[in-house]
Amino acid sequence: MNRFIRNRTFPFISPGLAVEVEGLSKTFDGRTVLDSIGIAVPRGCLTVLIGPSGCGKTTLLRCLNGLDVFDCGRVTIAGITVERPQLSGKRWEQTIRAVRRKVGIVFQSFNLFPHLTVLDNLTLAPRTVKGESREQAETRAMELLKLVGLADKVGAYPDFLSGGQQQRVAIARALAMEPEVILYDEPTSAIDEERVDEVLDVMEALDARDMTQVVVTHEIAFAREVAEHVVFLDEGAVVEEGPPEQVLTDPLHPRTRKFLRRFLATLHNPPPTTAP
Amino acid sequence: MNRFIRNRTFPFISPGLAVEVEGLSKTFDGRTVLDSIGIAVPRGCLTVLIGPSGCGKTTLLRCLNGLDVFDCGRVTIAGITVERPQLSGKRWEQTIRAVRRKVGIVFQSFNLFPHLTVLDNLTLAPRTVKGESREQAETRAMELLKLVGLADKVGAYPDFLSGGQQQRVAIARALAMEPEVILYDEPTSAIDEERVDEVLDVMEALDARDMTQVVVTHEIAFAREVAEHVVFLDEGAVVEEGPPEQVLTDPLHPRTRKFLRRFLATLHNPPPTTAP
Amino acid sequence: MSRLVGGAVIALLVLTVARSAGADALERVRQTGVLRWGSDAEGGAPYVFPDPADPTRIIGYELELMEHVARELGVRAEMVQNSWDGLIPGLGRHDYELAVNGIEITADRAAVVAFSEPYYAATEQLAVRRDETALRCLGDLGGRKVGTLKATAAERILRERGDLEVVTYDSQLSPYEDMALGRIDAVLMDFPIALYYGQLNPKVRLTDCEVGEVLYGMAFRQEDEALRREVNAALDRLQRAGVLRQIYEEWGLWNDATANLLGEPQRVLRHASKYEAYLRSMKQELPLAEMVARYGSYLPILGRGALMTIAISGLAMLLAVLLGLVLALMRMYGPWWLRWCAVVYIEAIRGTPLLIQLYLIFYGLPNLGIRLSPFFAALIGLGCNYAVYEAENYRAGIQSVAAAQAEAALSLGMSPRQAFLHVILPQAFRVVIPPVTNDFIALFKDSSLVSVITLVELTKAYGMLAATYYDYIGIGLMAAALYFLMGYPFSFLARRVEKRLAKAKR
Amino acid sequence: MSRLVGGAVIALLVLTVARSAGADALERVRQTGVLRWGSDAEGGAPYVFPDPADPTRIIGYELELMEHVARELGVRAEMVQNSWDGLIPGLGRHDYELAVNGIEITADRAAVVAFSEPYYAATEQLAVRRDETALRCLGDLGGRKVGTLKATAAERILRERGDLEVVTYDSQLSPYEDMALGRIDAVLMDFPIALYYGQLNPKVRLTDCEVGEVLYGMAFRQEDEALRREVNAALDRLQRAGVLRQIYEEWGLWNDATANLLGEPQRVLRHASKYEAYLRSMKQELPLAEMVARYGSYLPILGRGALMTIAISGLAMLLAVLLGLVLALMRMYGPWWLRWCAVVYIEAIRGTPLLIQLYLIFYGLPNLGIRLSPFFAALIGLGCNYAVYEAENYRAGIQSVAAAQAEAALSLGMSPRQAFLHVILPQAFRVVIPPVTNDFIALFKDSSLVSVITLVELTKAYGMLAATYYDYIGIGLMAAALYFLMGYPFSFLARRVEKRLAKAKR
Ligand SMILES: Nc1ncnc2c1ncn2[C@@H]1O[C@H](COP(=O)(O)OP(=O)(O)OP(=O)(O)O)[C@@H](O)[C@H]1O
Ligand SMILES: Nc1ncnc2c1ncn2[C@@H]1O[C@H](COP(=O)(O)OP(=O)(O)OP(=O)(O)O)[C@@H](O)[C@H]1O
Ligand SMILES: [Mg+2]
Ligand SMILES: [Mg+2]
Repeated sequence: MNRFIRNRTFPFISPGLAVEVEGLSKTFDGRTVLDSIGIAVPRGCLTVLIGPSGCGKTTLLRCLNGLDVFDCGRVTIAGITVERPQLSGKRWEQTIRAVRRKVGIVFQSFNLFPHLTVLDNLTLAPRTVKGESREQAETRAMELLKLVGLADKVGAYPDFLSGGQQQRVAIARALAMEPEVILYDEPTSAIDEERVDEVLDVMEALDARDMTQVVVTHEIAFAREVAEHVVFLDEGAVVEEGPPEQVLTDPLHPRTRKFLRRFLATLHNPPPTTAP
Repeated sequence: MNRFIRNRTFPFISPGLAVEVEGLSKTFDGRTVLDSIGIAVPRGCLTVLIGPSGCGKTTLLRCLNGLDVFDCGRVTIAGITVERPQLSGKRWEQTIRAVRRKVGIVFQSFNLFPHLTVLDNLTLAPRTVKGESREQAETRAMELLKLVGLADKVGAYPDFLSGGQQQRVAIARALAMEPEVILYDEPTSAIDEERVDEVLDVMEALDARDMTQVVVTHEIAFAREVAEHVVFLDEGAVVEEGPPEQVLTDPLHPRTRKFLRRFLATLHNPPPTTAP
Repeated sequence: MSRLVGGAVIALLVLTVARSAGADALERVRQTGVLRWGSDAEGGAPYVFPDPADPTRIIGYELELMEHVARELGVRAEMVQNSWDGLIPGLGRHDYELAVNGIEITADRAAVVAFSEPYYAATEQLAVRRDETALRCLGDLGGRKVGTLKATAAERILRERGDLEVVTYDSQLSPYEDMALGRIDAVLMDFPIALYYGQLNPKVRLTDCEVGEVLYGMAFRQEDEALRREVNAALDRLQRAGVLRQIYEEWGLWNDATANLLGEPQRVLRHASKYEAYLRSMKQELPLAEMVARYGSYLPILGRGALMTIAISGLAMLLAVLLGLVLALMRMYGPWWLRWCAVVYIEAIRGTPLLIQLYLIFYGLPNLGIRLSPFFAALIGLGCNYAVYEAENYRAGIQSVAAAQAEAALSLGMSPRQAFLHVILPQAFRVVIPPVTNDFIALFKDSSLVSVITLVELTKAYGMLAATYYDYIGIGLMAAALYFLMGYPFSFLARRVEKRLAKAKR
Repeated sequence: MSRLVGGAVIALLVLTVARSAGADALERVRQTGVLRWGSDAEGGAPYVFPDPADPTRIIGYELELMEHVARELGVRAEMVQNSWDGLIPGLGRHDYELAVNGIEITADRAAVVAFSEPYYAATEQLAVRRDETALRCLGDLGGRKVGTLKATAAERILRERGDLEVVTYDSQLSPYEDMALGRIDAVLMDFPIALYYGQLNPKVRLTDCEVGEVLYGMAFRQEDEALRREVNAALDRLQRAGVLRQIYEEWGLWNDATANLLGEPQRVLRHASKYEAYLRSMKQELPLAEMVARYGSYLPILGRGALMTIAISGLAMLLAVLLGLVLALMRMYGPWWLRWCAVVYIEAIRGTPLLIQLYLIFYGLPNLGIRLSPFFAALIGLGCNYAVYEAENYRAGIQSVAAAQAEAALSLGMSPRQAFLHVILPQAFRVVIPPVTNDFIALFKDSSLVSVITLVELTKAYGMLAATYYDYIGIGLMAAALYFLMGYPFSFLARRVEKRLAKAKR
């Protein structure tokens, strides 16, 4: 029951890949965290990354927009190719900056700007980076805030928002830059059942507009709903990938099975229910 | 399939209440956030708080251990009664301090001590507050870290941990003080399917030891598994409470129904599955 | 260390004065049509001083004298204020062409500068208490205490006679007051001072005992032969035209010594109109109302001084803030060599005292051909010095902002510059307010040092007024109040801003 | 402002000296068995100075003299070092019972202190260049330049004769060097100085022209009649026993003036052993090796000075850090009145210059019966001053730590104190390192001010040595190096610590 199937503009005939990762490796002081990862995300497709805690999901996202610098491998994202170690120094900086203008990210820990109101959090980047006028930026900001159900918090400071409210502001802030690709790290970690719908609506809308989205999540149910493509990472390596109905409901790889054990269990003997 | 039913020492015959909240109200600069809340949590019982984002869950927890000062009402927790506005100033401080020694909390945003290693994060409080010896504190710390599967991160600094790792450290830190009551704010927000088991195991173990636990979560599936008692908050007021199988599977109150809509849906027409 | 070095530096600088060459002064005066002469209005009456009747006006017999001299040369006279000790070094900076302020012609001064013909001769005048009718002259003072100014001819004269106790003072007023209070028995001072400061005190009697004699001369750079000759000629003409005599008479300064000097009859022709005006405006016991009014009349001068202090402190702080920011950035994000430069600059500046830096900039740089106006010298001296402290403060503040903030900004496509400007800096700002406030207030304090380089800021203005009205306490309090009024709003403002910014914090 | 106030304060303090009462000094000396006398080893040879042969030893004819005097009184002599200008104020502080350092008996000094009978008479000795065989005495110097020390009898004498140019100096050495270089033509100085500083210079010839005469006396507090009488008696006995004569002869100081003063034959009996020893150790042109060795021999003294600087700066910083912390806490968490106190203290201290604060503590407090040892006075002065700046720095650092951290700590049951100690402070620490480093280095610099209150720290030690060997550059560089060696490790350490703490940051 993937709400996206309905309006899926079949990704595999859509013009080429939005994100292509080849042999990407990353070590933190000696410890290998990502081990020659290879991923291909078609344009306009919503891909979900799942995997055990500490397997490298966040690091992978951070590598995609250059917050972490991977050691070697090639990443092509939003039409720009970053190849390491060839690319480095000034040239790397410039390239990565171009990438960041087209790739948005929603952090697991939100990282809102505490000294700015919600509204300014959303308008700062469009105005400084894109040189938009205040009006322009603010109107879009307001739309986005409505979209995530926070129209009433425009003037509030992040410190005074609840967890879920902060997370939604973070999502809106990323969208405000109208990126081609957007990376979410646990976008629903603080968002409740009800609100999740709103987030889903947002993703759906973006998907309809052919935006490429990469979502890291640990909520399989959620994954199952949004994913058009699922990648399962473990210990920094891709273990299995494919369409959700396959990877999530009957995975081939034993490691994946083990990881999904509980979810599959609920799936195959649903809880007792009293009729509605 | 609530794993706790099995070993549930029936809470309602267990000796009295561990947490009792009466007419608790809290306003933030004029806006009422909690509106004469009344809750009773039997000793040794695991209670789950659910409710839409911004409904006051976190604030309620913060009121229970005095991080936020509620305006009026009475809270009896771990045998200590805090009545506002009667209690205030120095006396309030002393009382609340006694409360805090018996009540642990796991923050939605972890709030680990960035200048201390994981191990020191766990041992600081026991050593300073309880005056435990280094050995004593460290042995327990190691046990707890094993429990949450982070034995290998003892020496790491929080900044270098993944989201899930940080969250598990936060849980361990709270447990290190061996509280009578423990409050979790979204304890699984960053923890994946697999690890959730470990967290469940922890809660189970504690429950077995008759520890009183209050869990704020937005993951209904999770709630359903752990809850012995469920409270549904909306707009700062208790809408409905009762045993999970009742509140979560066929709630009486329309607002609850609406909130649980999606969950109930999944529940009543489970996703298509291919046989294992 | 510092102080010794300081001494060395200053000595050196003063020595260089004589050497430092310059275009012919006379030429310059002719071209510019202005004769700039240095003097210190803190020196007091009757030389050059704020008019007691209207302290915003500077008057004095030497002022009139110089105006006539200038007219003789066919140019306009322009007085340049400088601290008395700085008058001769100031010549070396070519801030003015000559220094005129009751400067005694002495051998050791003549070693460094060239003097005009003496334009006035003063005897040393003995003053005693009214009641001491017995005391006529030094001879009657055996074993008594006699006061005078430090390092003057009078002091030397008194010391020669071993038979009396000499007590020396820094200000013209105090000796007369101490005498009135009976602490000392007599005061020996240059005639003009005795007349203008002694006479005023009802308890004081000027005896007609005159001893010794000093000659006042105008000090020129030794190389400025031509100009000196011209001025001497002018003085000569003025004397023959009787102008000198008129001036001295109107100021009540005509005395035998000067008469002999100028070779004129001793008897006085005119009555001392200006001296009497001075006495009137000083003598009168003021009713409270007018007393207040008088204090009011100080405000313009003190105010102007305060403005100078504010202007310098403010601009210097601005410079410090900006330069400090640059230094901090160099030190934090620059390549190794920039970082290295920053560290060296920081260590060097914070290792040497401000006063030395000021002297070097003001008296030292001219030898390298860099002649900064006093204002800029002060500005740069204070600014560059404080920049160092700001730099370190900022570094602290910036480092206190979580790295995640920068990441968030960058990942929105901002350039490092934008991220710094819009995200890091505003958050660091809050952290650095207290230390920066520290420094700004310290700067207000230190800015009083700039009076050594000819600027009249609040402290100097206070000194000038106090010397005119002998009112160190009253005017002192006013000055203190002004300092407070300058500094406090700032710390107040700082507190307010802190509060405002705190609004964003839970 | 500050500077004027400063003048006032110091004047006031010096005046109070005479008044400040005290137990009978003689009694105290008898009880303690110690006769403390004040002197300045920077004054130079032959009075009291570091032995050129072994600069760690202080020697001088006045030192020997005082040892004999003490023996006569049946007690032990103990020299107390103080800056020359501070010698007389120091009496008022009862730091020592008398001051002995070639102090001329003059009327104005006699106004504040009581002098012993003169113990030595010096004539003013004229020195000229060897080649100037024509110059015999002042008479031959018409119009020439003659150098001497500022504010001495010699200067007065020279000024009396209008016929020559007087050039005054601050150090005993420079006039002779300037003469050797031809900048001046003759030098007139007290005989001992001429002998010890003039004689050394091969280009200099001491004429046998002696003019004027000054008497050296020991300065006592005016109330210490008894002690003074005793000392006079002792001097008398020593003179009759021929001890004075012996001392003066050994030091080569025996002269007619003193002979007459003591009423003894003028011819010299002994040969000037000590003077010659002095000449030997000064004259010899050293080969490099020994030159190095000599510089090495300065190290102990400079080293001791440096240790003092370190001790004071270190302890003062400690005080500042702790007191600052208290102030910061008062200001941030205290009830309104505590907060208010803190703010007032902060505003007051950072509003007034350190020097004044030192003078007040050292010379002012005794009038209130609080007599701090120089070391403690310095410590408290510096510490309390810098505490203010630390306080504001800490406030900044503490506020930069997120509130959530405190919450986390409290919710673990920690007391506010514990939370602050174990969670807030360590994180604030990292932020405040740079500004605190700023201050510690500034403090090293400012600590040289404490030499005004009798402490011999590095700067003072440098001054003493430089005055003995006339080597301002070489020794100056050594001192500078030492300052660097003191300051740099600290900023280095600071950088290291910063790095270490940064490890915890992503
Ligand atoms: N310090 C504060 N000042 C003002 N308003 C606050 C403050 N903290 C929370 N609020 C507001 O109070 C309401 C309840 O906040 P709370 O954090 O308790 O919600 P919550 O139930 O935890 O939501 P979530 O599930 O998203 O965490 C929110 O609307 C929030 O904006
Ligand atoms: N800056 C760093 N330095 C060193 N090790 C790091 C750093 N960041 C992450 N790691 C380690 O790299 C591994 C992967 O971290 P990452 O945050 O990518 O995991 P994750 O998949 O996001 O886990 P979670 O789902 O819990 O967020 C973890 O073991 C973590 O401890
Ligand atoms: Mg992660
Ligand atoms: Mg919450």
